[in-house]
Amino acid sequence: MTLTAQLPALQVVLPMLTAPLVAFLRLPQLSWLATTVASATAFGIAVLLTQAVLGTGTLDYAMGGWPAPYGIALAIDEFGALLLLIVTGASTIALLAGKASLDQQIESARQPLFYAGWLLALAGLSGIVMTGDAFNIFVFMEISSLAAYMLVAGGPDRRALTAVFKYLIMGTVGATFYLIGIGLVYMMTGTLNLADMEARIAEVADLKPILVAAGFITIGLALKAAVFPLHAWLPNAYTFAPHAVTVFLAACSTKVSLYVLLRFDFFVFQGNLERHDVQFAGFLLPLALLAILVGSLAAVFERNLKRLLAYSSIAQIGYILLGASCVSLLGLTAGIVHMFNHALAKGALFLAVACIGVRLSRLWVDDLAGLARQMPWTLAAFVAGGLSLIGIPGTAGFISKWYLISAALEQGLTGVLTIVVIVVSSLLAVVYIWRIVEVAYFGSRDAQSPPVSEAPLSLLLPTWFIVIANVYFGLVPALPVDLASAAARSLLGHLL
Amino acid sequence: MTGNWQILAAVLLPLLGAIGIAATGTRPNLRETVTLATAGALTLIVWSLLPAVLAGGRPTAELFRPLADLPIAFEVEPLGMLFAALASLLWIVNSVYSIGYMRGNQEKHQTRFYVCFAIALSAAMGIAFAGNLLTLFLFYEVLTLSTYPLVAHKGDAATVRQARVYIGILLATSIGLLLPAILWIYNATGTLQFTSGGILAGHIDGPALGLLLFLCVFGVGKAAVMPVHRWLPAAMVAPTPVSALLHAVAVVKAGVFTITKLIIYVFGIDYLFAEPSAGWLIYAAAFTVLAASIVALRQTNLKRLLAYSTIGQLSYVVLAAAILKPLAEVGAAVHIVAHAFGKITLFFAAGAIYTACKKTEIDQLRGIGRRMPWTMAAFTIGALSMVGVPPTAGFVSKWFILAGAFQSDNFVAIFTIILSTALNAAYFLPIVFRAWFREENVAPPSNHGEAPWPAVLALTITAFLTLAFFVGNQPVLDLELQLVRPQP
Amino acid sequence: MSLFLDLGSWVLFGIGSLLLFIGALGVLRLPTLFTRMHAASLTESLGTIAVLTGIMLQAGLTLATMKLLAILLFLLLTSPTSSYALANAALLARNRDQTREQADRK
Amino acid sequence: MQLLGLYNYWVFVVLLMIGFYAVIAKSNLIKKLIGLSIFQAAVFLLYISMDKVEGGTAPIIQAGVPDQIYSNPLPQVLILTAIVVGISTMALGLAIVVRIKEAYGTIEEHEAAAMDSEA
Amino acid sequence: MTILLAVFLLTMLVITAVAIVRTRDLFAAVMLLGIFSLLMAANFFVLDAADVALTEAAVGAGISTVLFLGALALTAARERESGDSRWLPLVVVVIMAATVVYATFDKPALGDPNAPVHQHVAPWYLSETPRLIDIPNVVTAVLGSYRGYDTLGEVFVVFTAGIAVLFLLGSGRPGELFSRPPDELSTGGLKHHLIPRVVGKLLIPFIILFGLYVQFHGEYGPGGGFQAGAIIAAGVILYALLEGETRALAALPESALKVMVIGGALLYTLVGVVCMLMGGNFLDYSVLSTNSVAGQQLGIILIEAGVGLAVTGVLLSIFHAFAARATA
Repeated sequence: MTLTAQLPALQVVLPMLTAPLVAFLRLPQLSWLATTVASATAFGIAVLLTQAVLGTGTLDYAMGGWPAPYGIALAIDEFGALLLLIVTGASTIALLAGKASLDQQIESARQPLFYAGWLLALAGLSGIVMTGDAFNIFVFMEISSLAAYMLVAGGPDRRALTAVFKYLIMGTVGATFYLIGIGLVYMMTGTLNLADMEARIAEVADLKPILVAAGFITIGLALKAAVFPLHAWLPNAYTFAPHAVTVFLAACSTKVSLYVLLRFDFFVFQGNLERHDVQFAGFLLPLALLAILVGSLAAVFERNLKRLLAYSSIAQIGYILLGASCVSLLGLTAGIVHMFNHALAKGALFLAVACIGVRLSRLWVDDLAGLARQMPWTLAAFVAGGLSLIGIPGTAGFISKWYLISAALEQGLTGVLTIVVIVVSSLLAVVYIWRIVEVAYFGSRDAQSPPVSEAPLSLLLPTWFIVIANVYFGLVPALPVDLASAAARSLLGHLL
Repeated sequence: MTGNWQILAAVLLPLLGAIGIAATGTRPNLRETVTLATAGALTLIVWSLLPAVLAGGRPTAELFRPLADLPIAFEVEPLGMLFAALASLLWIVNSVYSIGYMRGNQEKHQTRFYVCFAIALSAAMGIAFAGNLLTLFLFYEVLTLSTYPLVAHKGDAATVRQARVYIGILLATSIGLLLPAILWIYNATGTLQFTSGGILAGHIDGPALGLLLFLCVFGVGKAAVMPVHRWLPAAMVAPTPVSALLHAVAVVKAGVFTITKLIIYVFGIDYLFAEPSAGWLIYAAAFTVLAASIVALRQTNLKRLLAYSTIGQLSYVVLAAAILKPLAEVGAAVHIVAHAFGKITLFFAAGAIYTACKKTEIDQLRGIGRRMPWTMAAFTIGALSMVGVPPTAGFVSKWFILAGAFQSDNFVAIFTIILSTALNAAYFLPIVFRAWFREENVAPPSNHGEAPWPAVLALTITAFLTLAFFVGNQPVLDLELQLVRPQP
Repeated sequence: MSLFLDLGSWVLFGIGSLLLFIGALGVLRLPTLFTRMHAASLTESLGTIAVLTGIMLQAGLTLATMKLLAILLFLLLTSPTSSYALANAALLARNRDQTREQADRK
Repeated sequence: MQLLGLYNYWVFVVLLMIGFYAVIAKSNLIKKLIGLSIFQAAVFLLYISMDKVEGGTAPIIQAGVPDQIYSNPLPQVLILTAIVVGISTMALGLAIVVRIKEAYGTIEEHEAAAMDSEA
Repeated sequence: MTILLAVFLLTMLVITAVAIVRTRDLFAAVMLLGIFSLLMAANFFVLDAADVALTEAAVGAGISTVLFLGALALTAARERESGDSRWLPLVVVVIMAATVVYATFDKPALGDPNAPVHQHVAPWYLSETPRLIDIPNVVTAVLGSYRGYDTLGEVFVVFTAGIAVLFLLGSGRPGELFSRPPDELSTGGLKHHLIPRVVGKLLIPFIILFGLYVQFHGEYGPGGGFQAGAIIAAGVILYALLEGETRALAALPESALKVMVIGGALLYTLVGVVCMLMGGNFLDYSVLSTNSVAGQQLGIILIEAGVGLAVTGVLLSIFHAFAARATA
């Protein structure tokens, strides 16, 4: 039993095994330590898996030893490996950095349960990304969602509760739509394994249940991924969740749902529904453009710092969808690379917000007046993250902007509209990032508010690690770009 | 990290210097010596490249490889060499001057000032030596961002508002227009490498070429061609060494240098000349020159007057480049140098006057000649260079531009140059005349003499350079004539 | 022998369904809560016994009969208790309302 | 048998819509959760009505009977899991409703929103 | 004949659903929801889904009603009208209905044997199970072994719900699980109701026994970990209602609940890990003993035990969390 052969199973089993152990521990410090170690090992495994996938292509692992269509098979390809890196990386960094801010926001007696929930969210998300079985995706989606509701409900503010209730209702409705979608597809093909389903869907492709199933799956996952018209839950959920949770969720939770959406729409339906790409692009391109514009505009006029970044997340999800809806190799690569780059940029920004959150109680933009003098390193990290979000060359954001615009250029005339939208929203990003820079660097701290000291080193070091990662992947983006283009090639396997 | 070490050193040395300055922030004297040492070392390294380039060599180097076929790579060619040499030389002079100015006015945040200065210079070096359009765009943005703290140095509400205009226009034009243009070129031609004779031949033609040129020229906001010039007067709120840096040494020169480089190495002179849709550039440049000069006439604040004069002078270079004749291209390059020397002298003078007696308005300058003879002498030489009177550098560059214009019988260019020379004279000479031959109408706050000695020393050096260039411009000419003669 | 068993079960089914019908009719027709409950409890006890014994006769001596016997015992225990609990709760609620009405009236 | 097939799916559609309406239109949080459970129950009906085979019995293989037709076990397994997922979400939702009641004093969504907008 | 029964049950379902949505009294709505689950269970039975019917009855009717009542006790029992417009939801709902009906046009008719569902994966399960796992109840075989990974995920969904409710309604004081310590809880129960207490005390042992029967009879007839967990939990909750939570916590104290919750989840995962250590893939029970069929059966029994433990522990913890929450 070579260890590397068992790695896919270990990736999910490890956090699952530690969660019950951590749940009822007496010492909160110990629970944090155990969770961070588990998350770091999971990241290690993810790195090993990525190397294996880059080496030998898709990794298959039959759960329970049963062959594919009968048992549940795990299938990790480049796309899954990239998502694994994002999920485990985001969790590890959020845990390493978040200790100080979590100690403030969650009472110590509840922390063991909180960290158990964190591990379950990690297990659920990495489970979705690896599995090759449609219903299994639903089960792990429920695990990660329930754990996410719990983490968000941990927020100190009472409005976290109403926010999480709306998140629960919309999340469950989304998951049930997805369930109806799989049910209809299962009714027509008789199988739940994605690869098997894609093979058998050919002869029933033009029947009505398949079309409606595709619609249900797309709407359900769009709800889970907060795509534009269905994003109502995201701003409040990210605003009132504890800061460390926002770092973790913002970096990876919506992207996993987008991963499932792309896998279903391109892997299962693309080859078989003949005008699927027209329908997919025709349906999602306008939504993506609207998401980008509305998200950026809302962010410009927003006063609460975290909700501002949440609206900008909605715009960035629009970018990913924009890339995907170009239905071309370059477009998909752009969308997938932006998943990685956005995780980096938004991770840095929310980590900086966590640093500020440790010192200030209320996070409104005008509360930051003159903060740069007292917290220079934190604000510098925030500006660096902002620059990456805008897409200044030399940062990770620029690489995805570069691929997105060149993908749009390939589209000919509609491409020009896309470029205009991308450019306008980048400028809006400049506006809302610079508004904060001006307030922080040139505002004056009013007298009676107490002097604020720099954020603790335990929070600053991971933040700056992510900022440097942002610049590094801006200058040498070989890893994410190779993974993304290989993933795009496998997703578009049929069209090429 | 491969290739010619001098180039990499030139780009990375100022960054090391910046770190050094930040580290020695608490001890001003040590910090100043680090700045000067870095500036000196940079000039040595850059000028050591000169003999190789003069001999026709094209040293190259590579830093990173972000996109598969698009490295962050450098290639030194005559135009870049000239700009780098100019920038590094004037940085020394500017550092000396800013020591005097900052000490004289007891400005706060001096460490941040010098750090951003060093980063801006590193970006300028990057732009000068850029081997492809991506590298150029990268350092172009770094330059914008590193100069923002310099412009917003004072930190009060008015400065912040003007700085917002500055960063807004520059970022909007670069992301809004230049980035799509770069991607369009990359998408159409498959490469962004600067190759003499241009890379667009056969890929983009007809009206599309005119549109691409429009995107490029107005995308490079730093060249301040008319509609996108608003940021330059807005940047006047910065302390004078910064304005000097913006106008003579780094930012504006980078803009104009980029446009010239695009025209020569991306579009190609003859390809553009043959294309009727690219004809509008000459009219845009001409309009900018005239309009700026006319607006400069009505200015009362000295620094805003210099700002508008710069917009005009810059469009000279664009005009020269737009004539699309080899001689005119040489004239453009030479004008970059001439204007640099002239304008930095004028700004140093303005700064000295402000440091000495806090005067900023033109009509306050009556009879100041007697109080500050050295400063006003330099100011006169600078003014004459702007107008283009023989002993100064300005004359040399205008001579070449006119020669280029006559070569292609471009009457629009000829008429513009002549009319603008007259306008320049109209707004510069009265100031000089009043300064020397009129009595003081405003009682000076204190019986002040000259500005602090480092400031005066710096402006005399640049004044001397303006005159010396008239005589010793042969090496620059040989360097630039390589543009015209095909590669050996 | 089997004819006799079938006949017996048919008779029991007849009685059972008749009782269930009467009970349902009672629940519909009778005015107050307590009278309705009386009719409902009628169906629960006697009707169920008749129907279940009828099925047991059909099934004969097999495992199913034992299960049916267990269900019968369970129902016999729980249905009267639930009726009692319902009636008791209704009684308490009614007293509470009356005392409140008297308090209002005073 | 044909009528029952269509009837089954029509009831599925009607229940789906009743549940979905309750989730959207009702402002009482507990009523929303009840609507959600009806919504999910409808989906269970869809899956289970897939597994019926004419003349088949529950998929429990008695050794004795040779050629017995059995219904399809797979949808049943899926729905077993889905029921427990539904109940877990319900439990979490109710816990949140209790906390909202303690924090806001009401479990009506519009009243809670009003209290938030003032704050 | 069964068509009539099926149509009747389905119509009753719709009527109950409409009644639930329209009624303003939440207590009545919860009771109707209990009836709705029971009707759904009957429906499942008519459609040959015995296991699912048992689960729906035990979990849907039993536990969810208890949870709803627990929540209602802590919040308001009547719904207040929100007053905002009804039209938008109605329109959205009608559009949704149209799309779903559109999907039901050329789907296979109910019960027709050559529908794609019955062609591909299902016949393999039915034919291979006697040879590979040799247990009569194919549903438990699929649940436990073929799709054991799903069920593992399932146990962890229940586990997440458990710790989430404890996190939200828990005590926040170190060492204590529930918000009020055991001695402060209600000791009354239905003290002065003699009849329910006597009958209850008589029935509870049989309920627990039946729960254990369902747990270990899972391979042969309808039953399994989830159903058993729910039934046993229902039994203990009945005891708590009759005798008061303090006695119930005396019978199954917090530490016992913790052990059951952690034990169940860990048992399931560790069985999988042991299979890995013994050379098979994760959750491949055939390596558990020399003969693969015996290994499968051993594996299924163990994981069902794990599921039963976890579900009982979680459901009881959730009930106590609600019960111990001080009524505001």
